[in-house]
Amino acid sequence: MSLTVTDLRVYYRTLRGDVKALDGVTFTVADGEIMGLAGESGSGKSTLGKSLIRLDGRMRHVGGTVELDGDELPIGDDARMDAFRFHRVSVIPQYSMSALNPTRKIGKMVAELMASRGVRLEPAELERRLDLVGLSREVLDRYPMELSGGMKQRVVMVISTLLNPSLLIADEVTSALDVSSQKAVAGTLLQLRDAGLVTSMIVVTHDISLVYQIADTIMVMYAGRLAEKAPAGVLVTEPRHPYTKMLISALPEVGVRYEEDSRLSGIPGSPPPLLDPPGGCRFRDRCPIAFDRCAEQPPFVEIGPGHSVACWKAGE
Amino acid sequence: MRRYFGRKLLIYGLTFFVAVTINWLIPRFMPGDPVQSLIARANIAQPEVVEAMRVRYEGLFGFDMPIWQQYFNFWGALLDGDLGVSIWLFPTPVADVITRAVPYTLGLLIPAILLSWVAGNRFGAFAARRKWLDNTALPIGYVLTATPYMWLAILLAWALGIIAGIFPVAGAYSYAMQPGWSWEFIGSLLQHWFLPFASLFLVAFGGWAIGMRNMIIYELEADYVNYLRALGAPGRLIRRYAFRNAILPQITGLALQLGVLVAGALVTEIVFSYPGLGNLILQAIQNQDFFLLQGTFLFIVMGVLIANFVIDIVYVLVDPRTRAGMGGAS
Amino acid sequence: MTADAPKAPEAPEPPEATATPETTPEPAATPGTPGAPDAAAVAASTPVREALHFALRNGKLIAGLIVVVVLLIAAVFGPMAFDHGPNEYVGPPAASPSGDYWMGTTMFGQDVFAQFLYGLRATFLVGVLGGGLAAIIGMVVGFVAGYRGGWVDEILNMLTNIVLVLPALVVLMIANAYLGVRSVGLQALFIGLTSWPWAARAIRAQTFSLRARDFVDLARLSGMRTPKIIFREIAPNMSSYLFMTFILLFGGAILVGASLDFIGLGPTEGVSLGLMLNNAARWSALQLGLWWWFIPPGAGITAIVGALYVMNVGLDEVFNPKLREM
Amino acid sequence: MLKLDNVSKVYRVGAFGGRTMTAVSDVSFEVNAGEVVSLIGESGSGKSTIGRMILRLTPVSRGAITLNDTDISAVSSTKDYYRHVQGVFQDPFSCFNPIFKADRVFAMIKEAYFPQVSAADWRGRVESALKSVRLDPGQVLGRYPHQLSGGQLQRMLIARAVLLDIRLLVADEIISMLDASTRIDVLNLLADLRARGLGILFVTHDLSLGNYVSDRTVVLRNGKIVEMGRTELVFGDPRHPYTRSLLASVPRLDVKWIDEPETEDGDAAGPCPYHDSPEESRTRPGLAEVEEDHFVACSGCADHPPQAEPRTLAKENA
Repeated sequence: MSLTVTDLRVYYRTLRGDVKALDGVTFTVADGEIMGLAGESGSGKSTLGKSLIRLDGRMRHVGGTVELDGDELPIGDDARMDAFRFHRVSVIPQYSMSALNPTRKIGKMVAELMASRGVRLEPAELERRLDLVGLSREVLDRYPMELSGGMKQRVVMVISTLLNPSLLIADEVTSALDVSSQKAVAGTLLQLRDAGLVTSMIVVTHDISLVYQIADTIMVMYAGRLAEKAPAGVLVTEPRHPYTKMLISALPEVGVRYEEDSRLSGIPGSPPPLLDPPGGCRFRDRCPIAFDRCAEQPPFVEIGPGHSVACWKAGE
Repeated sequence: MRRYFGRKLLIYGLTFFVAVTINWLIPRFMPGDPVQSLIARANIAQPEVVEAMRVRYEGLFGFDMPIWQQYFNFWGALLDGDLGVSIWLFPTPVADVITRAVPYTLGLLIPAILLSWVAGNRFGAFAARRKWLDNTALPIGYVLTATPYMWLAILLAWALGIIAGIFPVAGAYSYAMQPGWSWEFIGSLLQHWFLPFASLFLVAFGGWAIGMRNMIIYELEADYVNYLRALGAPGRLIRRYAFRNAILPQITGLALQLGVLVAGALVTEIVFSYPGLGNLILQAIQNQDFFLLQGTFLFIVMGVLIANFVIDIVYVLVDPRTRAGMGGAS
Repeated sequence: MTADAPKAPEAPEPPEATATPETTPEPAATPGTPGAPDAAAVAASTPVREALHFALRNGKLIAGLIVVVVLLIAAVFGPMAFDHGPNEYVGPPAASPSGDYWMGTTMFGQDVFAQFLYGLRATFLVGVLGGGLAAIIGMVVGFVAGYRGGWVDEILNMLTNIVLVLPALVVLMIANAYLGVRSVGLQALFIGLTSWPWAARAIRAQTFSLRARDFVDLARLSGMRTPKIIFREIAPNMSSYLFMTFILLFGGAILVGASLDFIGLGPTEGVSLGLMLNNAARWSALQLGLWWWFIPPGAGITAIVGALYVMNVGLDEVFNPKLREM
Repeated sequence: MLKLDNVSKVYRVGAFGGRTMTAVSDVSFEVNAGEVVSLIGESGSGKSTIGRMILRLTPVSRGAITLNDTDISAVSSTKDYYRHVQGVFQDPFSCFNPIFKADRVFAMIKEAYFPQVSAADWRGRVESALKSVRLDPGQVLGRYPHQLSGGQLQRMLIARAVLLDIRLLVADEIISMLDASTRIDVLNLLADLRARGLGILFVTHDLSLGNYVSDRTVVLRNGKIVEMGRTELVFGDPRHPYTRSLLASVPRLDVKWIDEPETEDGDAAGPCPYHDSPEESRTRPGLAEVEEDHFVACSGCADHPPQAEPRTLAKENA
């Protein structure tokens, strides 16, 4: 059992009070698993991704635990968390293009970073990993501004996985890319796992069809809570949560064409405010099958092998 | 690279051109007969001085000539190194008067600029580290940088010179001494040098410290810092990187501040009757010695331009991005 | 004087950064759903009210503002309390501070307190007029250069750089020295004409980045013309920045004015804080120990300028969410 | 209605315009009334530049763009031009001036084009325009941009455009920044507008979106058209290797990439199927009509400038 998250709550502090961006999530990620974490903006997916490695200044760990390979991650304690970062948990940030110090050559920066973490780095190993992502070793002698955006992103991928972390969080790494680059980046993520450089991975994304291509399981979040988690194939073909269903049916797949009488439609309404969310199921207001019981929060229960849903009607 | 420096040199050339033109233009804007009124205002008794002034002004202005000819004559005299004769120290050539004063000004300015820059940046970066330090150091920095140079000079002279009696408050060396290379004389030089230096240093120090503190705070918000933090890099490494990146705009800032620093040195010299360019300017103004004033002005502009160019070169040497960008790699 | 000009948000001028908007063909990539912080989903109050909320809680801003306002009131109304002019010989010479003369008298028996209050007036006037003029020139040059780009930008940039490297105070010395009669207004005019370049640069950079925002294109698609777009779309967006620029120019103008006065190139009539320092130094107040003659004017200048700078930091924190302390 | 005739865009790069860069070269296509044309390309393909040229936000370097047979650069008043041609852009948040209320975009239109309309009348028009894009006026009027969602803002921008008497709408990546749950609704709006007789140029990098809504498709690469024609033909039977590799890169929910055989490379410069010899392709380059309303640039002769990032990445990983 690689990662176990139990009832995690992380709030944002704002002027008007706490924004309950992550309000009690419980799940596990197995060794070797790539889990896609999908959701729309405001769903809490990025908050979840960030809170597993570094809470930013406004985020506050309110409750719940995170366990990685049997050790509890002190995610609310920035200083104690340092021991885990990079070695055990690592991240490919969304801002990969600007993640490298502009005034240091890549090779020197990597060497200084490793030295600062007390790790000796074999040059041969570094080069092997550059090869793996298709970079020549000359990039080590370059400044970031001399590399293209995609090269920088691959450099970041190599750096983040240098210490073979148990868990890698890839935060919206494909969202700013063209389709062909998306495919290549997704392929590289798979390679990192297959080559054993990372044990398991959480791929945070807003694009279910993309994450379906590489993920073993997909977890869908809505308004700070989990909606559904299932093996990728199951989630896409047999979604049980009404939100997941509507989301998937709103995707214009290749080959689907607009027709006057049978056009696709989105989900009406908008997510509830997280500053003071209503009780019960948070999807209730937009849900076509909501009923009285939805005023009570549905538990996130397993209804099939590896398939959990938070909906009272999921069993039907 | 050549293109970059070519551009800079063009700007400096144009600036010099503008400075000379200002020099030529301003007396002509004066109402009435400029030569007559300048001579009248100079209020000089000796007839030979009045005559010398008249000859020079008429030669320079040559009002009977076409205007472009007047302008070219002005440049011609300048390029010959002929800045005229000082009225105040008649008949010493202006160039000689300036040459005598320059070492004192440079002796004050260069150490004050370099030391305040280095110390201010270090201190600013240090202050940005801790909240309480930031909150105490910052107001001091603001008070220092808001202080008029001459006022701090007066305060120091009064407190350390007059009241405490530690330092002399006038001149560059004791009047009782003959300039020479004796230890005693050098000691006297240093003693007289210290207060003007200290007041220049302190005001500039405040400015650099605040600038650096602000830069560092912005740098610490940068993506590369976030990434390093996410990888658990120690604060030491992060601060080192942030400092290195923040120092670059501070180099540009140094170029921008040169004019202000020079002006500060001038008024500080006046407070301490320090025999540099500032004192020359004061004397020139009080004695209506316009040749000396113009000469000093041109000299200072030249100095600032050269210093700017030196800073440009340093910047290119220090910032890898400019080198990479100019090497034609793209 | 402008060591702390708001250069922080502005990158060091890259040598080849002459790319006009025309040379950036397309957005580098087509971002997907922005990873905006999840918290942004919360509806917040209006921008103005939010700024006000932080402004009222910002110690630096409030403290700076109080000092400036108190001194401003003293400058505007203080002189009315005297039935004599600042330069009249009203008391015993070289008297130390007392109940009659709060700041003592000069060597010639002038009331230092009266001079101080009148001087404050002149100092504020130079700051407002000089700083205001510099702000206007800086805005015009910065907006036009940043918005138009191309050769207009090239030429204005050249002009800015030339004025930037000319040491302003030294130019002012030359100009003022030739003038027989000098007034506060004329001094402010000259200061304004020489101290705008860094402001123009900073505004240009800001305009440049705002210009690339889609709402500018949308304004064009709504039939708006360039000047209108600058004043109704771009300028309001950087109003806080413009205000901060003005504050720094204001402080800078005061310092330059004081230096000119001190050299003896101040206004030929009346009194100013710099002129008081000039007189004190000229008549050996130092050697004679008349500290009440030279401490107040310098302290006055430092207080105004320092308070302005501190206010500026406070404003920066109010308007820049990243710098706010929660 | 709108016609591009050998349109090119050359940018001057460097301090004094020393170098040039061709962003769009010799592009010709048409957008007719009541038709959605999707312009598909990756970043750097010049697709947005074409949109900006049509909107007169950037001048045309060579060639001509005509609207109903009038050269658009000949319309002296841009204001008159924008009465008929409007645009909606990628980032709805950036389209709204953050310090003003969102409905200011309507006020700007009124001020410029309908100064004589009474306030009450105008409000009625705005509300009906909002309803036509399926927005509740009460929910969006009087709000600041940051209080609204991307989908709401984007719909307001479409409503703003239809307040004018527009014939053509340039929709530049209008849904790529929206959440998946509202994307399709905005896309459907384009179909509604088409039904009202508007011509729409839908610029996108997402093939499935283009396929969903458009009648005709233009695929762009490095500023050149590689394939165009009726959407069913281009997507159903893509001829150019680049189009095929683009299609294969689209993530789908019915197939996984790993289950698919590796697709051919978009750069493959095999024998040209439309020209008899390489010599001929050099002397007679351009688009060949492979069937009715389906044009393809032949892969053998389209000169590919060294491609930037995406291609090399794919190759190195292969």
